[in-house]
Amino acid sequence: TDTIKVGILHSLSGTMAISETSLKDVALMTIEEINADGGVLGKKLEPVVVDPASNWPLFAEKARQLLAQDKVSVVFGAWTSVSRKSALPVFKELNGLLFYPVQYEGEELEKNVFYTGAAPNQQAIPAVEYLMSEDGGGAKRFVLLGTDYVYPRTTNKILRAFLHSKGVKDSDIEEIYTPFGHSDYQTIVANIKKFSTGGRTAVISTINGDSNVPFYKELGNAGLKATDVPVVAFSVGEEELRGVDAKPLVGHLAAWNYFQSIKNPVNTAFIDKWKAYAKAKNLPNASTVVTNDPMEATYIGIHMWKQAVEQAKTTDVDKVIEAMGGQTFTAPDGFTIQMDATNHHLHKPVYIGEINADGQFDVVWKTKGPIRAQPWSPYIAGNENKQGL
Amino acid sequence: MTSSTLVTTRDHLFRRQHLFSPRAWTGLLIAIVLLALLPLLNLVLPVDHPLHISSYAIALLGKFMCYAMAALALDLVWGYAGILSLGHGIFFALGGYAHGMYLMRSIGRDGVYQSHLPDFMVFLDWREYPWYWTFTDHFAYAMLLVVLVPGVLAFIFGYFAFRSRIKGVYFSIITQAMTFAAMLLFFRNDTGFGGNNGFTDFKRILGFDITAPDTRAVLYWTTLIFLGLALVFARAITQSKLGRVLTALRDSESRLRFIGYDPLGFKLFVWTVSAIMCGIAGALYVPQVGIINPSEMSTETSIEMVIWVATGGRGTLIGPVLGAGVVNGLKTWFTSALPEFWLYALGLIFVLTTLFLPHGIVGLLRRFTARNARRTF
Amino acid sequence: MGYAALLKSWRRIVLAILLATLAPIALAAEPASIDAVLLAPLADDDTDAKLRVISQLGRLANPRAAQVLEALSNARLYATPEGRILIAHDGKPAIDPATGEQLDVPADAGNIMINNRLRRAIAGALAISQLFSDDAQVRLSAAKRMQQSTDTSSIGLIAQARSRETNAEVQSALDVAQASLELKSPDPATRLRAVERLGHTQRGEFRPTLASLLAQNNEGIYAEPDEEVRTAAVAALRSIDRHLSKIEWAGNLFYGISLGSVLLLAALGLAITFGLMGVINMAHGELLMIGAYVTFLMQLFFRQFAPAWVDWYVIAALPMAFLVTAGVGMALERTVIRWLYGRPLETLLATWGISLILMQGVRSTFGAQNVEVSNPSWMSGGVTLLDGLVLSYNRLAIIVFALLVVFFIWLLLNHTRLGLFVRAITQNRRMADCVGVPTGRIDMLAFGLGSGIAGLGGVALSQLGNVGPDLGRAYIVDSFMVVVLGGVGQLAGTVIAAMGLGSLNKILEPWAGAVLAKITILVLIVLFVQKRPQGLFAPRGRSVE
Amino acid sequence: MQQLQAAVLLTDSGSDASYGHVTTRDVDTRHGVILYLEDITVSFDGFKALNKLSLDIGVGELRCIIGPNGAGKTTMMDVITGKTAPTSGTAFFGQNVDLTKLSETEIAHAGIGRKFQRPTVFENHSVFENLELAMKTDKRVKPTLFAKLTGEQADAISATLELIRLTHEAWGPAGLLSHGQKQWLEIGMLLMQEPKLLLLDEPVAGMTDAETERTGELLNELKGRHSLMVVEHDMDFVASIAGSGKVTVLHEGSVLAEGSMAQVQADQRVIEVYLGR
Amino acid sequence: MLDVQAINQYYGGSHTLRGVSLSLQKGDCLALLGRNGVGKTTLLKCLMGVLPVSSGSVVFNGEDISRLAPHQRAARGIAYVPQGRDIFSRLTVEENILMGMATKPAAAARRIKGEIFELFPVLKSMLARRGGDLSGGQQQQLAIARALVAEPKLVILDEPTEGIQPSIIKDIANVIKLLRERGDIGILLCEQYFDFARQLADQFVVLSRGEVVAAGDKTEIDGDDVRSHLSV
Ligand SMILES: Nc1ncnc2c1ncn2[C@@H]1O[C@H](COP(=O)(O)OP(=O)(O)OP(=O)(O)O)[C@@H](O)[C@H]1O
Ligand SMILES: Nc1ncnc2c1ncn2[C@@H]1O[C@H](COP(=O)(O)OP(=O)(O)OP(=O)(O)O)[C@@H](O)[C@H]1O
Ligand SMILES: NC(N)=O
Ligand SMILES: [Mg+2]
Ligand SMILES: [Mg+2]
Repeated sequence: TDTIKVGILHSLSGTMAISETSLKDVALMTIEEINADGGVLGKKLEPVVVDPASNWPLFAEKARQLLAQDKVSVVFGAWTSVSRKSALPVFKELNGLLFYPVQYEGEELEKNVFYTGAAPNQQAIPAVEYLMSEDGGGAKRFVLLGTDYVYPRTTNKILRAFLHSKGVKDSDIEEIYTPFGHSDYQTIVANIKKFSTGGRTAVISTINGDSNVPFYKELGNAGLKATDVPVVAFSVGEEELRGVDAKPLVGHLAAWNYFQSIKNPVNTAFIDKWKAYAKAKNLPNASTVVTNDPMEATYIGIHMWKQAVEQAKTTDVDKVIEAMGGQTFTAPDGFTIQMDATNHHLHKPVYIGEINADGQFDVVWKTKGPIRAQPWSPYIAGNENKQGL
Repeated sequence: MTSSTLVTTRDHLFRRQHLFSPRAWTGLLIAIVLLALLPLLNLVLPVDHPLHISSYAIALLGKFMCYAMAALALDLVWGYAGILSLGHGIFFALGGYAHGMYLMRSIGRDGVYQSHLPDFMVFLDWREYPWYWTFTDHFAYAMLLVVLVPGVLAFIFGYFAFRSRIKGVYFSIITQAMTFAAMLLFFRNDTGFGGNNGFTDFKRILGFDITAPDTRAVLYWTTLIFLGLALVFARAITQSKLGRVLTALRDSESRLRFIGYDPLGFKLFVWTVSAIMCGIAGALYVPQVGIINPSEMSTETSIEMVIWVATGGRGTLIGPVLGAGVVNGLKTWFTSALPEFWLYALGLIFVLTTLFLPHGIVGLLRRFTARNARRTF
Repeated sequence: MGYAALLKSWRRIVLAILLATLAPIALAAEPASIDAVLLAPLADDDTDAKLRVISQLGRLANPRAAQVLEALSNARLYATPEGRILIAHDGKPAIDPATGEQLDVPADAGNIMINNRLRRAIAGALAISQLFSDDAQVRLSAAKRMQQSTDTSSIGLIAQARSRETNAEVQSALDVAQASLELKSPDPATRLRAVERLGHTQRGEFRPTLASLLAQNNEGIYAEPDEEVRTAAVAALRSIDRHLSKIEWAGNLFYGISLGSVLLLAALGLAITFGLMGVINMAHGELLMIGAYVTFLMQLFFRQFAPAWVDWYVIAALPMAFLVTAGVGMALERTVIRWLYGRPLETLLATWGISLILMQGVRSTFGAQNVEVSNPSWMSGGVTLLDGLVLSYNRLAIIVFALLVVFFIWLLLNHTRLGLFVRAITQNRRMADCVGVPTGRIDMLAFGLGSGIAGLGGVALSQLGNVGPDLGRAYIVDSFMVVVLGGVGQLAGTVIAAMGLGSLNKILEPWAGAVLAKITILVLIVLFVQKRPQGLFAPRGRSVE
Repeated sequence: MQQLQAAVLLTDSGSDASYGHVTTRDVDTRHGVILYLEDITVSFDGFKALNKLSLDIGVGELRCIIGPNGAGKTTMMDVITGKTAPTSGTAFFGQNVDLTKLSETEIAHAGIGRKFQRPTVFENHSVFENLELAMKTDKRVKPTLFAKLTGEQADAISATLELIRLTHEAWGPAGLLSHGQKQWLEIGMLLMQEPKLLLLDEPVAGMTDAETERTGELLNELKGRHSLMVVEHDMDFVASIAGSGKVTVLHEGSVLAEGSMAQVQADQRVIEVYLGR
Repeated sequence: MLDVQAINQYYGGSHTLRGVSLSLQKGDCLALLGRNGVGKTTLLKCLMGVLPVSSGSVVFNGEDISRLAPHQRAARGIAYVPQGRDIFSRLTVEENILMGMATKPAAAARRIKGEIFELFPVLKSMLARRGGDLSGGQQQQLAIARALVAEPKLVILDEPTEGIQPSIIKDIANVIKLLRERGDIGILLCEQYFDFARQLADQFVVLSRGEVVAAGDKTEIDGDDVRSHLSV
């Protein structure tokens, strides 16, 4: 054949469509960009888009379809950890290749997966360190608020261990979980308020998807300001903020490896390309499109895969995996970042940003450069010996 | 008594007392044999052979057959006894979870954390299996649970609901409430069933590699056999006098009381049978799909089951089977062929079906084969 | 010239003298304009240096300093690469606070960013000068802000302000502010008085400081050495805790009613389309969603064409949402649902299909992402009751709105023949036709009404949560529960069911958590229906069969 | 008339429970009374549909009940068949079966059958199946599941079909019958149940005069071997079946008059409230 | 005022009405007789528009109404008392009667005129009760009342005496007589109770298996002849 098939496995309907549709679009844009550049190994890339509809078992089924039926060379996709976990066995069984672009909880390392989002030490831990710092407000008490699934649970488990190591007592940590799609945060916000009467408090939010808007609205209306009780979120980016009136949120924080507001030529080009693409494809609300971290991670992932294929001179999965280690790419985040030679994760810089009135982030803290991922968090017992694959 | 009367009576009675007409038997057998041959096309033929069927297609068909069984179960209560359950997903899921527990334990120490516990228990810092996981490492016990858990739940729930004479939408809504509550419960990680993730990443079933093509084929055939049995069993029920009591129940429950039938027992019987059938379908589904999670208990899933039945033809048995196949087939096809527009297509099909096919697909088929069809299924 | 400016106001003189005693640095500064050197650290990255500048600016009794601080907190302060600091104004030229010169912000100037720590410091710094404002309201909020201050050096300023204060409310706020700083006083009697005063406020925000007095270090020595003060602190804490739990109860009640009205608004339309007309309308949620999107469009429209009135877009959205959703509803009724009367279960299938189409339709038009709908300013924030219970305006508005809608429906159903006709039609369509009810038209109107009310519900929901293609799905189950629990076709039942579910949920939630509370509620619904198999307001007797 | 006889003979064989065991206590009718109603009151939100009603019916008696619309006749049947629980009072079937403690199903098992005022048949079932469902047999779940129609039973159904003249409609859905045909089907179903006590609420409403006559004959045949309670407004019909038996007049929930047809018709109060001048 | 020409009606395959014709003058009462299941109700339903006719015409006051919906026929002054009463069972008695006035303007249909309670006094005491809770006879009275409050030009009564106590049957007969005497209304009465019909009707039409087998006015037709058509 004269094309190379590439699978795109993102929910275009259901609750996760909010976050995942733009990843599909970015992937298509990147593929178009690569094709315009002559493709890969002289062949054009042919995207195969499927809709797993925010239904975890469907992720497995669609993954199987992409690999067994459409015979794609690689799949870019999944957002929630649970969807990744459900598709994983299929990738292992059929020896497929998945690029996963979202920050996640770690505790996983699969030969068939490349993780282009952050591991906990590339996002969660630095964010908490910041909150505890003088600049971050010197938080002494922590509300760990999340959606009840594997990513928040595991992340909070790591954070709790981390906080313990910093001398924070269990009585100063409150862990609250709500189901996906939870929309009434009155009681929880009242609880946070009450909890904060016990001392300088910060909220660490791993709320995912739809629940963020009602949470922030409630927070704003209840008068809990960022100067009193700052919230740092790990799943709220520019895309999510498009759906919120950002004014009451000013000062609340998010930690990512990329913000649209980062100023560098690569990023400017990336943003422009995306805006032009949205306009050209007539995407809904094309005039207000934004970029965010998982979009950047998708973009990096596709390019790195292309590089690896060209280096391996084949799309054969094992050879590509082999070639992926050590790939570098000049990313919009301002650094030339590298795929770790052993652990399938990117070395990434960490940024902490405050929400501003435009729904963008002002960077208030950042690492000096990319840091290496620790998929096996040192704060979880028994992980000491696990490192590479 | 005229002789013509006797002839028609006997004629009708004769037809009524046979499980299937000879024609229907033939059709059923041919369908089963054809379906049974498909995995061979996957196993025997080389990948590039034009008749080769991908493992994906086989897995898909296997899944559809499980759905078909669930639809059949739902139709038994809805189509025949008029009990509309908007929460049948719970029985499907419980059957699935019961089998899933066994499959999880068969992973042994091959999980990420190499613990004797499933990974999700490890990240919750659990040291031991909770009591309700006891013995689930025995296949036979797990199979017992597959039948018992949905059965007992249905029995208890049904007993109280039917005893209080809860009917119509009130019943539908409380089934929905029950399933929704169960879904929330199972979504909680603390409940001990893997939360949102549910169970996945199975490795073995009865010692065989669960991903091996021949294991898959065997699972497929098992499902086919169970579906066939379920169809015959459901047919036997609906053809019996009990079947007629059920339809009478659907049409006028109070009248039935006055001629001496106690609706409670009949409803409970068919409701529990349906739940068990649904549970078995769920149990067959899990190893083939490779994951069971609480989304099977979501409102949408249960409503979709109702839609399979309605699309296929409520109150017929082959209808729900066809409905489950056709709706899911279209959904699968649309989600890949028209990933951004499939909801339009599917939605439109539902609307058009109701408007133009009031008796579903079976009604349509009957219109084509009008003459003999009335009593075949 | 600077002194001349000061002379204009005796207040400023007093202040200047005061500042002179408290902040020697301030004296050195030129009061009218600000030394560029002083401002320079703002352009750098060193937060501590910035903090020093802020506190110095706060002590400068200088309008321009206040301007700088305000600009800083509103992200209107720019730094040129040479380190010149400029205050930008929307639409107007920027001002150099050091020189007063007006100029355009150079393209290479960067916005000076601040973080929460700086924000807090700015608020504190601004508060000092605001303590002497002419506006009692400004003084009050400044005094309240001072209550959070930990900077003991401001005690004198507070005392000063207190001595001149005439407004009783501000006086007591200042007393509290003073007390909170006096906790650190070396004099046990002062501390005692401070503890007592803080205890009197019953406000939760003083809990941490009071509690810290009772903390023991490793050797078992209390942070507060004086026994008497500690006893007072214990009493104060107890009083605060009592008050907090009172607030908690009142809060739960309010949250319950508020959740109840949300459920009610979500369910009311369904009470008509399903409750009265018997259509199992699975697209009800999508009608809510359309109402919410109409709100979004109204907001866009106002922002575009009537920015001055933008705060009233919600009001304008109400009739629009009603009309649009009613129109959609009527169109659905005429094309699809009218063929399905008498086959209620088929309506489930068809409306499910419709809901998929509507959802995808919105997704294709507006995108899969949520759209932004902001609360108008009069609906943002809230009123504080009992010194700590915030009733947010949007929720209050929704409670009132829900009651209005109920009243409106009640009027329509009981004071026009529409209600009678609709009920007659659902009970016996054929006979209603025979007595002369134009069933087709009534069906269309009734479905339109139900849909329109769903649209109104959508407007309300848009003020609380997401506006996205999935909005409807989140409410469909709850809506059906409410309608069924209340007794199908019973408006009063619907209202009570919604309020009951809302309140119960919120009473359970604090001790069971959101999920267990919801599970408990669902189980209770199942049990409740055992007792009342036809809902709350079940008609009994022969007529039911 | 010979079909009519056949059906009557059939209902006669009811006592020996030939179709599997039916588990109800035998009704003790040693005192010659099959139904006792004593001081029955039924009140609906304060309105007394029955007001201290007392009435008893002897074994083999055919009792006609008449009375104005709303007198409580149907309500009385509701109480007897367990559809409505009395607010106070006692209802006994024979000496030993307390009807107020039994469910509708149990009462039907005990041997009380009812034809409703408004015909209620299973509309989607064929006429044949309606009769089959009503037929006396073990009606619990398991026996029903494994039930096979015996030749004897089929014949019984056929006989009843002939009797109610619905042989030609036997395999069509009962819902399509005309109003009068449904009335007949109801009667047929009642006969198939072989009850000890038959309650007939307006059996001839909507029947032609000829049909009414036939019904009268049928009831006269049943009289003596079965106990019957018949509610009717058709005075000619009542006269034709009451014969010398008792007629009870209900009014406002209690017995207004009782006696032979002639006595009752002559009663001024009955004329006043019911017959009209 | 009513002219029915050669109506045919089918239920699925079965031919229920076969070329039925009849006509009714203003001020007349026409009795429709026939055994159970011959198609009387079917015919009345066709006239009311509840069932479609497959051929033939129904002309009312010079207008062909055979394609009109029931409510349009009601608006033209036809009222219907169906067999089986068809009370709105969950509406109160009062609301049921008000429904009878559905064709009138809303303002005129707020209150029920007292007259109707003179005929059916029991309804007055039960205004707040749900229609479905009434006894069978009370419901029948309610159904008639509901038709009469519409002040129709043509009233179609399908076995109106069914389940009604003798004294009230007499009253109903009187009302029908009264209406007939007023002369501005047509009455189409379907009745099994032959004596009742004979007492009131000016004309008879006897139906058998969907066909008119005898017709004529009361002077022409012989009671025994009719009876013979009615017996088996
Ligand atoms: N559920 C109820 N609620 C209120 N009133 C009721 C209810 N059921 C019956 N009634 C009233 O009780 C009275 C008795 O009704 P019942 O049906 O027993 O009369 P009946 O003697 O059978 O009359 P008919 O000859 O008209 O059938 C009537 O006035 C009726 O309106
Ligand atoms: N919906 C239907 N479909 C098919 N056949 C029907 C339907 N309704 C009635 N029939 C048949 O049509 C015939 C005429 O019925 P119809 O109700 O008009 O009789 P009728 O003369 O009013 O009888 P009755 O005196 O018993 O009321 C009957 O044989 C009946 O079985
Ligand atoms: N990995 C996440 N965000 O689920
Ligand atoms: Mg009665
Ligand atoms: Mg009739």
